[in-house]
Amino acid sequence: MLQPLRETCRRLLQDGTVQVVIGYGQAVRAVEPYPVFITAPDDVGQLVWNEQCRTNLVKYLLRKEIRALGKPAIVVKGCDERALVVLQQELQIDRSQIVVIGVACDGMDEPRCEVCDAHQPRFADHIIGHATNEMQPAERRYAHLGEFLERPLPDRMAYWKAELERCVKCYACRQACPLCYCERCIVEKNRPACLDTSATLKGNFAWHIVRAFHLAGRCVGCDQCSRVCPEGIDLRLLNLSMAREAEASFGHRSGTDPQAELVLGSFSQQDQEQFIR
Amino acid sequence: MEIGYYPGCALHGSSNDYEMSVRACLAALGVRLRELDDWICCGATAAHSLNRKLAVALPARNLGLAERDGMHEVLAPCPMCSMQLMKARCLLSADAALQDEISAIVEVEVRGTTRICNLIQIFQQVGYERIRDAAVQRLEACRPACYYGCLLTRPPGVVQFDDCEHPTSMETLLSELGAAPVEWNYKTECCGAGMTMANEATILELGHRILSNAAAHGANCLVVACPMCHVNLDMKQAAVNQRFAAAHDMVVYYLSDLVGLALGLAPAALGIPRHFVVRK
Amino acid sequence: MARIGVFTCWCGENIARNVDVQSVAEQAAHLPGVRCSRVHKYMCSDPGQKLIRDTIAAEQLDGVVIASCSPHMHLKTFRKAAEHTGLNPYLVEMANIREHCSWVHPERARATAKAVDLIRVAVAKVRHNRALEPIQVPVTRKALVIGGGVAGIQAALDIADAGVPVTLVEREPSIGGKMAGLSETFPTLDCSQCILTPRMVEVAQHPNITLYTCSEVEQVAGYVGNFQVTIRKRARYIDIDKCTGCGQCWNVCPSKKTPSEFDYGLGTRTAIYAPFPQAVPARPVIDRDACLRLTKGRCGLCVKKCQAGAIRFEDQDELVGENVGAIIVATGYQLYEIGKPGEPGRIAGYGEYGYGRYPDVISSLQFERLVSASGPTGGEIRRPSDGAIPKTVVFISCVGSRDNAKGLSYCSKICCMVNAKHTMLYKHKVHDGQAHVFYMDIRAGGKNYDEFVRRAIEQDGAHYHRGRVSKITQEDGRLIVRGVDTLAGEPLTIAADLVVLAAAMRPAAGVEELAQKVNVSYDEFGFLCESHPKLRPVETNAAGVFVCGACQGPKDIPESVTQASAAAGKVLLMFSRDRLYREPEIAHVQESACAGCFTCRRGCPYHAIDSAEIRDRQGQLVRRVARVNPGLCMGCGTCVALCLSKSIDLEGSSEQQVYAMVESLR
Amino acid sequence: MTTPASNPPAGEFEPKIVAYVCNWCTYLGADLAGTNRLEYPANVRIIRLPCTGRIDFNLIVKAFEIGADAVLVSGCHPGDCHYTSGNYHARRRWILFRELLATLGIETGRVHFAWISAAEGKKFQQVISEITSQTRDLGPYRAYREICEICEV
Repeated sequence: MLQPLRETCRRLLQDGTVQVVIGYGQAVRAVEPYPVFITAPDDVGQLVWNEQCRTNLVKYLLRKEIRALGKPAIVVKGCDERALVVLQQELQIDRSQIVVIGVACDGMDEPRCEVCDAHQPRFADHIIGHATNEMQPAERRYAHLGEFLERPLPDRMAYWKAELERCVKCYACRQACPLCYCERCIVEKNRPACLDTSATLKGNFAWHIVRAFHLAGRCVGCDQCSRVCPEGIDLRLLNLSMAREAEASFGHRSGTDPQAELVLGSFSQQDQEQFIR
Repeated sequence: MEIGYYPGCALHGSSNDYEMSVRACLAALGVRLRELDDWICCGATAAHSLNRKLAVALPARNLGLAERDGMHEVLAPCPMCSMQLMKARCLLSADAALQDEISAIVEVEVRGTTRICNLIQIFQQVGYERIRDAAVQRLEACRPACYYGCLLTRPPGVVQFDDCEHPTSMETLLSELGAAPVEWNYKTECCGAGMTMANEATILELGHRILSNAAAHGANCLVVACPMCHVNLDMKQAAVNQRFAAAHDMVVYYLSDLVGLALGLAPAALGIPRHFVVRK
Repeated sequence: MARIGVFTCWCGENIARNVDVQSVAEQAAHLPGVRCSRVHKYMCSDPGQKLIRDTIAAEQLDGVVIASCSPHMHLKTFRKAAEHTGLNPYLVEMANIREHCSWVHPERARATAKAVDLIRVAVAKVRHNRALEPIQVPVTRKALVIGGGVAGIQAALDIADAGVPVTLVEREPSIGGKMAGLSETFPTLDCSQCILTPRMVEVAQHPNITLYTCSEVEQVAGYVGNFQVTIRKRARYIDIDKCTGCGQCWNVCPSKKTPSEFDYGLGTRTAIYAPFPQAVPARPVIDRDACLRLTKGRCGLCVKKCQAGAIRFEDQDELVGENVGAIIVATGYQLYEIGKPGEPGRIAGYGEYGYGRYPDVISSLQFERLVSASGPTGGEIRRPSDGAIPKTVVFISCVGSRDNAKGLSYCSKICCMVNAKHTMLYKHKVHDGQAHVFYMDIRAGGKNYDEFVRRAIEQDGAHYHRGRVSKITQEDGRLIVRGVDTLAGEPLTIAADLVVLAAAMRPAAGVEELAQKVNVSYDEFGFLCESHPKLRPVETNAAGVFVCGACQGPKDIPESVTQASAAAGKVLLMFSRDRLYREPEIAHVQESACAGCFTCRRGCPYHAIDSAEIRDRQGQLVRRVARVNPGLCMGCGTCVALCLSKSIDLEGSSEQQVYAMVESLR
Repeated sequence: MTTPASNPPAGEFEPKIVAYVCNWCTYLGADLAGTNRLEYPANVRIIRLPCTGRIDFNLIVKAFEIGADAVLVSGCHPGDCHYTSGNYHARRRWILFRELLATLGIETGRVHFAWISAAEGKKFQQVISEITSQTRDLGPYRAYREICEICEV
């Protein structure tokens, strides 16, 4: 798998199709792979591919300093790829100006990988290796949330109080999220400071509600936020709850269909709910 | 496909030729009829002229039985039955209080969830194309006047079937089978129905009009989907002739007869020989 | 903002009864930012308003809160009052302590406490109000009228006569619409064409009117005052400038079998034809489906005959662009298609009347052609089947109208008068004939209308039967009409020679598509929605788009004409100034923060958000951001809620204001 | 200095209810309730916005932050929106947001949604009365107060 990957990247750099390749590098097995930005064909040797390549690199496409390097090629897994679809729908990237190298993935031994139905990339320009995508029933995909919701309401509140008590407002969850691309994040907006940015329980609830809902119908479940949280807060739960509702109520799975309309920003007169008097 | 079946009194009595015909014809189309266990009279014309609650309770019990046996849909070939059942269903499904009250009365849980359909609707479910393809014999030379009578399409709000004043579903089916239905004037007029016993003079006159108009428009047979209509137009045809010194010789088929014939069934299997007016 | 004046109103007893106005005023005086707090028995009265004006001046207030009734009642009043003193009207807010407080909370203590809160909220808001100036939009002083029936003609002429250029677009080859096909009109029985034709000619000759026939509106871009309209001119195959309308061509045309649209199929026409003698423009058109040359490549007799050389088989559709400031939609109506199923379940029914099966069952518009001197029978009433003169004619009202079971719940309004007219016209031509009318109710509201109906009954002896017809059958050449006379209380059967069905009025075909192009909403029946049924009857929710005539609802000629003039008036009013002034409480984008996801654009109901390009000094495109079109934004704020970075905000309900209001309730 | 907002008469618990309503339907519905003198509990504080489409999810959170015991969001019935479709966007937002609240263990029984037209003064009265009594039964929203208090020390 690694050789064809390196070869493809070398070719792309050599014939000038792209100026930079965004991929995974790794010095020693002990440390997680980190993003490398290859600009010279001879450096493709730095690229690695193994079951530790969990990080979703898509975020780096949006970085100004990376953009400055010229037309990019990016290495993605079938799951990461979905973020590209959303960015495309939200006009943040020009797909024609990006070469996507999809690598078949058999899982990165993460919980989400067990219910993954995107082992094989679908929208990539070059696909390395082969894996099969088997259908995953919704209840399996949202099982983690399902279990959590079996707890009674007060317990859930207690759980989140305990979890968010620990949040230190480092915003790593935001920095790592491939879909957090605002020029100026809402928490940096003052006059009015519409939400409390203090690193207090109140401020933490405010932030995590906003973060989760800003991803409603958008989050592609790459779990980058949970992965980078220094306090190990299970943000995945919140993302799942939005994803599940979007799928249940609007038949929408973000990042699976480039033609689909955004959940928020569109509507149907047939939208169903039970709670409005 | 399998479907619930409510024969109603007529089909187990005077009009068992209709039941023969329906069973034979549907069997040939692969429709299995599951007869409602322990069914009772639908109330017909009598109940609702006596007591409103009774008029709901009688058909409601049958609906309850159907629900108990998990039938989603029940065929009632007699339009009077299907209409009474549909009416009860409408009233019940719209009124939870009534559901409880009636359930208590008939001692069967009834919510009005089972769908009721008439004979033509079954054919529509099977699909006119499928019937045409299954047919082995074109009904050439058959120029039927399709007679719906008063109940098949009425009251429109309840039965919600076809255009209540100008239905065409029988014509469409029969033309598919090669027949040439005639355009005539009396398809939804009343034949006198229950007056047969009470007031013969009336039904003879009504019958005479219907038969004459069908003939005048070039029909060589009548097609009905109702036991009462059949009685008044077939059994009473001789009396009509006598009363009006007419010479009607109009064979009156059940819709299932003609479909059955097209499917290659023997007239006997469809009970056709039991009719009074028989083509020599 | 810290010099706020609070003005609490007693509203006589209305507020004072349940709210301790004095104590409210005292508490209000201590609210942050409040400079002074005043009370008055009737704040909206002249002395009340004077108190406000004087205090504003004396205390140099830079914000005002009126605690009285609903802003829907008096906000405008008080903002005007403030304006008189030079205080920007948008610095005035109201606290609704009457409808929302004193009138619904009889407990004085609670009501008083709530009143203070409501004022607290209003004060918190007004502290963040900004002085706003009305938005000015340049206006293209040119109007587009869609539909050349009597309504469209009236609207176009009114506007044109005021010296404003008008473009009139008509789908058919001639203007005139349904009215051109009518014989006489109620309640005066004056000949329809005699009154309409001169108006049509006026349109053709008017220097301010550009007329496009055989044309439809393809696309509408832009916004109030500045619409860019694309019009599709369908190929006419005739050079109407060269053509003299001599008629040689249609006299020689061999293809004569096409049913005439103008006669509703009662007569036929040639492939090259003028729809009717008085057509405007008085020029023929070639029916591309009927013409032997265009279909089979043969023939061409018309070309040989035409001295003017006006025939152009090579003619193509062409698109023309027009810039206009206002649009009037006057697309009119069509008849309910009797017996023919339309939308499943709803617009279907009356198969039992045999329309389309029995040639002598016709619609009321067809009857108009039978009576019209220019009609297929030259004005003699002869029935379609055998040309015999019908001695008994039955007219049936409400075919499709007022009947949920068979279609439309509404009343088509004109049919009662049309029937009465028809019975008269019939009687005047067939003296020994007998007219019957089946009706539900006679609705003859209008000047001289009821008198007219009485005349039909009393002088011309029409038999009116209150009841419905159940069925029409045909027996030996006659139509057997079976119905009921509910007044006599008995069934009624009439053997008729001709039956005329007064079918319901429905909006013209294709009106939905057009409505979507101009962003006007329409009801379940397809009639276009006015902005307010009473107070804004010809305006729509799309600024700069107006409606008149039967496209807005069933109407007779006088009403359509009235509405048309009203719409024209509105347009001229709009054009009376060279700029439009619109409410400034609209959205605006903070472009530096906008990430350009354009979710706001997807959500905007008014297509008011454009994409703007941010370029650096070298003119290099840096990125695209959202920009609000002040001419279109109606200020709903949907975009604000959709914007993740809150880079778009709404004047009058800004994030700052809203959060301040909530916070004040802490 | 002024008393804090909605000072409850001492004694029994007086719920604080914040209502975000649209200007064209529910606000006018409330006006109508007034014109018809339809009494309802004085606990509700209406905040007028142009359209339900404008009502940001964060406002619901904000209401709890300032100590509301219940929140009402109300606007035009589907199809009646003064701005043609603002309420449809709002409906979607609420369908999703309600789910998030539930996952976070926030008492959805304190977040109410209603369609109240300008003609439904009666409905406004009923809705407010219901919400108020329901909230009385639920008692003060301590859970969220605790979240907020911690930072106010």
